[in-house]
Amino acid sequence: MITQQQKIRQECMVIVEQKEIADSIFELTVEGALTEEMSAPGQFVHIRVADSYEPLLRRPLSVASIDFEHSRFTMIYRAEGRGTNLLAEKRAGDALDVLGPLGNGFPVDKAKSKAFLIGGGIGVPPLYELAKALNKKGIETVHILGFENKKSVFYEEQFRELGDTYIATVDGSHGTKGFVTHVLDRLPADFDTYFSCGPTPMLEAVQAAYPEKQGFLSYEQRMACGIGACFACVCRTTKSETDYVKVCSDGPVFAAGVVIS
Amino acid sequence: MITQQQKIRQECMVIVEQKEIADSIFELTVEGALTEEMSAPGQFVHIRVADSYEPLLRRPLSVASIDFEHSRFTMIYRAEGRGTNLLAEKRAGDALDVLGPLGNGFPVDKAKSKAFLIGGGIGVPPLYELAKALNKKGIETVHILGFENKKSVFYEEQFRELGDTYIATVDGSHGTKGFVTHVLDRLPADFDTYFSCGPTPMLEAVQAAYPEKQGFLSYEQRMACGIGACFACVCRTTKSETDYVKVCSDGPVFAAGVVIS
Amino acid sequence: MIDTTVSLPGLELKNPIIPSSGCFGFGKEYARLYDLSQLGAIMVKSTTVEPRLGNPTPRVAETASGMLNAIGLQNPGLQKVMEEELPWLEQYDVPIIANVAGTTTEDYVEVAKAISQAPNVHALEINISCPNVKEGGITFGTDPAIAQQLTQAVKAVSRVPVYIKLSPNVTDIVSIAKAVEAGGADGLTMINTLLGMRLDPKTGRPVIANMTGGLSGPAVKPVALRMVYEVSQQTSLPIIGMGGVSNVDDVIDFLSAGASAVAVGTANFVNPFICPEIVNQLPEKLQELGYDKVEELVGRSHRLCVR
Amino acid sequence: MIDTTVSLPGLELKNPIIPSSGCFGFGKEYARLYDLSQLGAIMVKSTTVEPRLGNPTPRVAETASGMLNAIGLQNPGLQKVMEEELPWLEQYDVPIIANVAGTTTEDYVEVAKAISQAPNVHALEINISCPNVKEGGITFGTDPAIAQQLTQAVKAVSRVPVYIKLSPNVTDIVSIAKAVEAGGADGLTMINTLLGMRLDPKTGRPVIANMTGGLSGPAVKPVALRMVYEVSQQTSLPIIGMGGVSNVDDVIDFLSAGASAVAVGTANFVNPFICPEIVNQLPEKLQELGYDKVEELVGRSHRLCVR
Ligand SMILES: Cc1cc2nc3c(=O)[nH]c(=O)nc-3n(C[C@H](O)[C@H](O)[C@H](O)COP(=O)(O)OP(=O)(O)OC[C@H]3O[C@@H](n4cnc5c(N)ncnc54)[C@H](O)[C@@H]3O)c2cc1C
Ligand SMILES: Cc1cc2nc3c(=O)[nH]c(=O)nc-3n(C[C@H](O)[C@H](O)[C@H](O)COP(=O)(O)OP(=O)(O)OC[C@H]3O[C@@H](n4cnc5c(N)ncnc54)[C@H](O)[C@@H]3O)c2cc1C
Ligand SMILES: Cc1cc2nc3c(=O)[nH]c(=O)nc-3n(C[C@H](O)[C@H](O)[C@H](O)COP(=O)(O)O)c2cc1C
Ligand SMILES: Cc1cc2nc3c(=O)[nH]c(=O)nc-3n(C[C@H](O)[C@H](O)[C@H](O)COP(=O)(O)O)c2cc1C
Ligand code: FES
Ligand code: FES
Repeated sequence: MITQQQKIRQECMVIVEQKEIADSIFELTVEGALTEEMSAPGQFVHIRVADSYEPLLRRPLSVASIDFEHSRFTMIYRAEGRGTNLLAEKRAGDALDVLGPLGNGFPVDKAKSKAFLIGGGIGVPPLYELAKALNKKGIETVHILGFENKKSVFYEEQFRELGDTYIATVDGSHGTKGFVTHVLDRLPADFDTYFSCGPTPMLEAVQAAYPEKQGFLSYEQRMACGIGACFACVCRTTKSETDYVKVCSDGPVFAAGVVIS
Repeated sequence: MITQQQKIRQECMVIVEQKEIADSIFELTVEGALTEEMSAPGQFVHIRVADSYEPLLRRPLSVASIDFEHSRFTMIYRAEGRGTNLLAEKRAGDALDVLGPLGNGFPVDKAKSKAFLIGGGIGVPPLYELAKALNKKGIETVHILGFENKKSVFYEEQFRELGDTYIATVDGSHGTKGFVTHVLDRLPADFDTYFSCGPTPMLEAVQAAYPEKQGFLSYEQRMACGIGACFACVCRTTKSETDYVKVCSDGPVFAAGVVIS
Repeated sequence: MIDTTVSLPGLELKNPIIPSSGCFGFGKEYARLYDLSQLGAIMVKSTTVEPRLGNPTPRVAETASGMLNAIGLQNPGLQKVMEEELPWLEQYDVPIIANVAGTTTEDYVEVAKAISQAPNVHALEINISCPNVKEGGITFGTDPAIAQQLTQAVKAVSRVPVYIKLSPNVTDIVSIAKAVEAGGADGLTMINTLLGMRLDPKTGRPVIANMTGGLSGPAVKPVALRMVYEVSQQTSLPIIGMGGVSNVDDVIDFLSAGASAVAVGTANFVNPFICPEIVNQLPEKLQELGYDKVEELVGRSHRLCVR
Repeated sequence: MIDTTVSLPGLELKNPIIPSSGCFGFGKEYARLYDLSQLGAIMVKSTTVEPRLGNPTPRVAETASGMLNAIGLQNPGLQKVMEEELPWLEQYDVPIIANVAGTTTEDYVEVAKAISQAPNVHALEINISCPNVKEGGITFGTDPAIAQQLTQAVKAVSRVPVYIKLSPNVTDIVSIAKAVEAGGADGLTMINTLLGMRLDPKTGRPVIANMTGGLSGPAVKPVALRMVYEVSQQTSLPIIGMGGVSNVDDVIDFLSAGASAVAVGTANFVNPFICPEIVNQLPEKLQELGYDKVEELVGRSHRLCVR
């Protein structure tokens, strides 16, 4: 794991834009000084969705793209439960209590010339900033993105602008029918590094598909503090019987083969 | 007490207007069919200020004026605690969950020719619709209204249009310095009926000032259900050792001399 | 067709939704809002031998996602309940669960004996757990031996099945449940309120005149659910679960945890139409979850979690 | 000048604000956010003899105005705490309250003896009330005799004053408090979490892998406040109060109810700067209320409510 001691801030940011970009999928852009602390694609922020005790806890959301010039960043999330549905009600101009940046992102430097970016559902967003960063370094990126169905697909065009992009949908309503692994089965493994974010079964399938490759995976766990203090989000590791990592502060990105999920 | 079996409705009403009319005092107008059920000045509604478990309970607010023609009514309230402060954040166009009309209002028919309307602070609002109703019946109304200070005075002009109006402020920054009783002391008791709403000590002082007069007072109690089911809001009465009333459903208006507060 | 009926000792319920005692008076107020015959049953206000005036006000206070109450069992007394309240309720096609309270065993026995004779009373709920009455009540609910004796005494006189209402303010609720089971109870209702307090930070004074009160509402749901889950696995008595139920998902949770039916208290104050709303939503929710009958859902969490 | 200092056995606090055990790790994470020397004291994570890996995940679940946790006392074990965590904290001018957990009396004694030697440990907090560990812990907190014995055993070996952390999951918390007082405790900390549960309504499965968890946050504050109010009147031990403290008014409430200082747990997760924020707001709040010293406020509710 990579430990970057960036400064964590809590800021009352301003919402610049919020829009529904796919079925229940929202793109939310906020502005504020906290943006300046961001150090790598794949970091996340911890959002307080209401100034109320209900819902009580913050919600972790990945950073999907950063606009340092305007001190803005964008998140993409699915309005699913109580908290994210409340978040979806917010409008441009509203204030948003954001804690971050949190965690360590994807190690952009590890890729050599070509990378596979493999994402599933709401695991896709952090891969977008990652794709931009890799492209900037001259690394070719291929994007393999899985969604439920056509209506839930987002950012296809944006990814296409950065490299070859393959879409899989569970019901086959767009792109390949099935999971990202169905796409991967048919692609030559002509990359040096893969990066992946999505549901745990997907991460496992991806790791199993490329046991010999260098890979980095972003994990999810239920969180409370988001900063490493509460031990809510631990995972065991393959290092030893007693070794563990905290997804929030040691992760959420880990090298393939490290985390036992 | 007067028992009117009007229909109680729960309605998602629309906010037509909300504005701050004095220091922390808001005037809120809503529109919807529930208005049609209103039967007397002095009734109240029970407002759910947020679609959240926190704050949990509804807030009782009196009806300050009714516009049957447009199916609208107006409340005036002080943003004080958690719930009323949240209410104050709402804007025109927002929905508002209203339960009502609740309770029995002022018995307009009991006044003969001249009435004193004596209000304190956030007890003033229901007297406005009452004053309109009495005037409509040709009854002269005199308004004696008490406030904290000049900044918290509201509706002075509106009351003046309906009859003689005297203002008292605790700090003397507007009108007579002191309480409404200081004004009453100097006014001839040339009325047949008084109506009063305000803090309990004020209600007691008013009753004590006019022991011989017919009077009707509107009481406040902490409420849960607002409809008479939970026994939160009971007061003993002078009728017997074991007699009691529920402010929400038997009141909030009671004849002078009935309620032990 | 989704089958929402529930069969419990003394109670053939159309559906498992029951307004809880003390939150629904004797039904009159809610009858102005909707037809009470839609309800599974009604748990009426605790009844004592003599009329009770209850505690001084304020009697309620709001807390985070909950409320405190210290009504103090205000009720018109056995005679008036028998002569006025219960007969009035006969116009509705809904079984009544009469809630019995008292400060001595004799009190409970007297009320139970009389009230169980009322034609529309199909079951008794024995409130051994009211935290708001100084002279007693609570001790019955916190000591297994006393709870057992009281159960036996009430069972001996009741014409209808007896449900004991358990207090959550105990170290080991399972031991109380087992004791009342041994005492012959036909079922359990749980939970009553958690003893709590709110102060006014300005003055330091308790907001509730009685100083402490019973905590109810969504805040207590996790505690209630845990207790239903534990007790339902360790006794064979049917449970009417309650504590914070505010929507149809909460009903599903209590059934999953092992309750056979569910009572709704505080939520009536927030939304007075909540009970019929849940009744209407329940069939669709069951269908969504792939169940045909309410009873299939009862205790599904036990089967899922084998430690 | 407002005096926010508090004097307690072993503890001279700059102010009464203390992050609670398990919600603040060993301080490292929050030290990235602010200077820990601002705090009254720090209650560090429960320490056991051996390192513990804790429970499977998910370990936390949100509830209405609260949360459940079943971390399972994950900690690096006594040796690492002594060699790394506590020495690291020495750079801050803040007294440490070391939290001691275990499953047998011997465990508690071993940890207490060693950890009380650490130069910056000014007091021990004995966690006899963790609801999330199967093998024990909780029984120590629910049985007065066992609690008393454990207190004696720990007192016999501790170099610093001993505070016993009480469980709210009991019928009679006063009896436990009195027992640990008789056992020689120097103070009490209360409350630990209420045992609760959350289910997923879709599947019926508990959200927390451990099935049940400890409820904390604003939802439990009324229960905590009531317990502090009761216990503070019936023992002479100083109390560090906690349970849902989220703002400066909550601090006032706990002090009013009889706590001498206040711990903040769950609120750190909602606002990681909450402790220093409250520390800064406290003097003004006291002034507003007309008090010059924190200590004057302690137990003011007792004096106001004479039953
Ligand atoms: C590091 C990280 C990055 C994430 N990035 C994104 C993202 O970019 N876009 C996106 O849509 N989602 C993302 N998620 C998942 C997102 O946090 C959850 O969907 C969200 O918390 C659900 O909240 P809710 O209010 O909708 O659900 P509720 O059911 O109301 O949530 C209840 C509680 O469970 C937690 N929870 C529920 N689902 C999850 C989950 N999948 N992961 C972690 N906690 C959960 C909530 O945070 C909350 O504490 C991320 C999660 C993590 C851990
Ligand atoms: C019949 C009736 C009519 C009322 N009409 C008006 C009105 O027209 N304008 C107005 O400004 N106020 C009115 N009030 C008072 C108003 O209900 C309270 O100011 C309001 O409930 C406070 O809520 P909060 O969220 O600001 O305070 P919080 O402190 O957050 O309230 C906490 C709880 O206490 C209750 N509560 C607090 N203060 C009072 C109070 N004075 N009376 C009853 N319950 C209280 C709240 O309803 C809530 O349940 C009326 C009260 C009653 C009973
Ligand atoms: C205002 C109020 C009054 C209550 N009165 C009684 C009562 O008289 N008898 C009783 O057994 N329970 C009484 N209860 C407890 C409820 O029946 C129920 O057990 C408890 O409130 C938990 O459910 P809830 O969270 O849905 O309210 C009362 C609760 C409230 C809120
Ligand atoms: C995530 C979490 C972990 C906790 N771990 C411990 C612990 O290790 N030892 C302990 O004594 N208490 C532990 N507690 C209990 C808290 O210290 C505190 O007693 C409780 O949470 C009530 O306070 P709060 O409502 O402010 O959180 C923990 C609480 C939480 C929420
Ligand atoms: S969420 Fe608290 S340690 Fe990761
Ligand atoms: S508020 Fe429930 S009876 Fe009046």
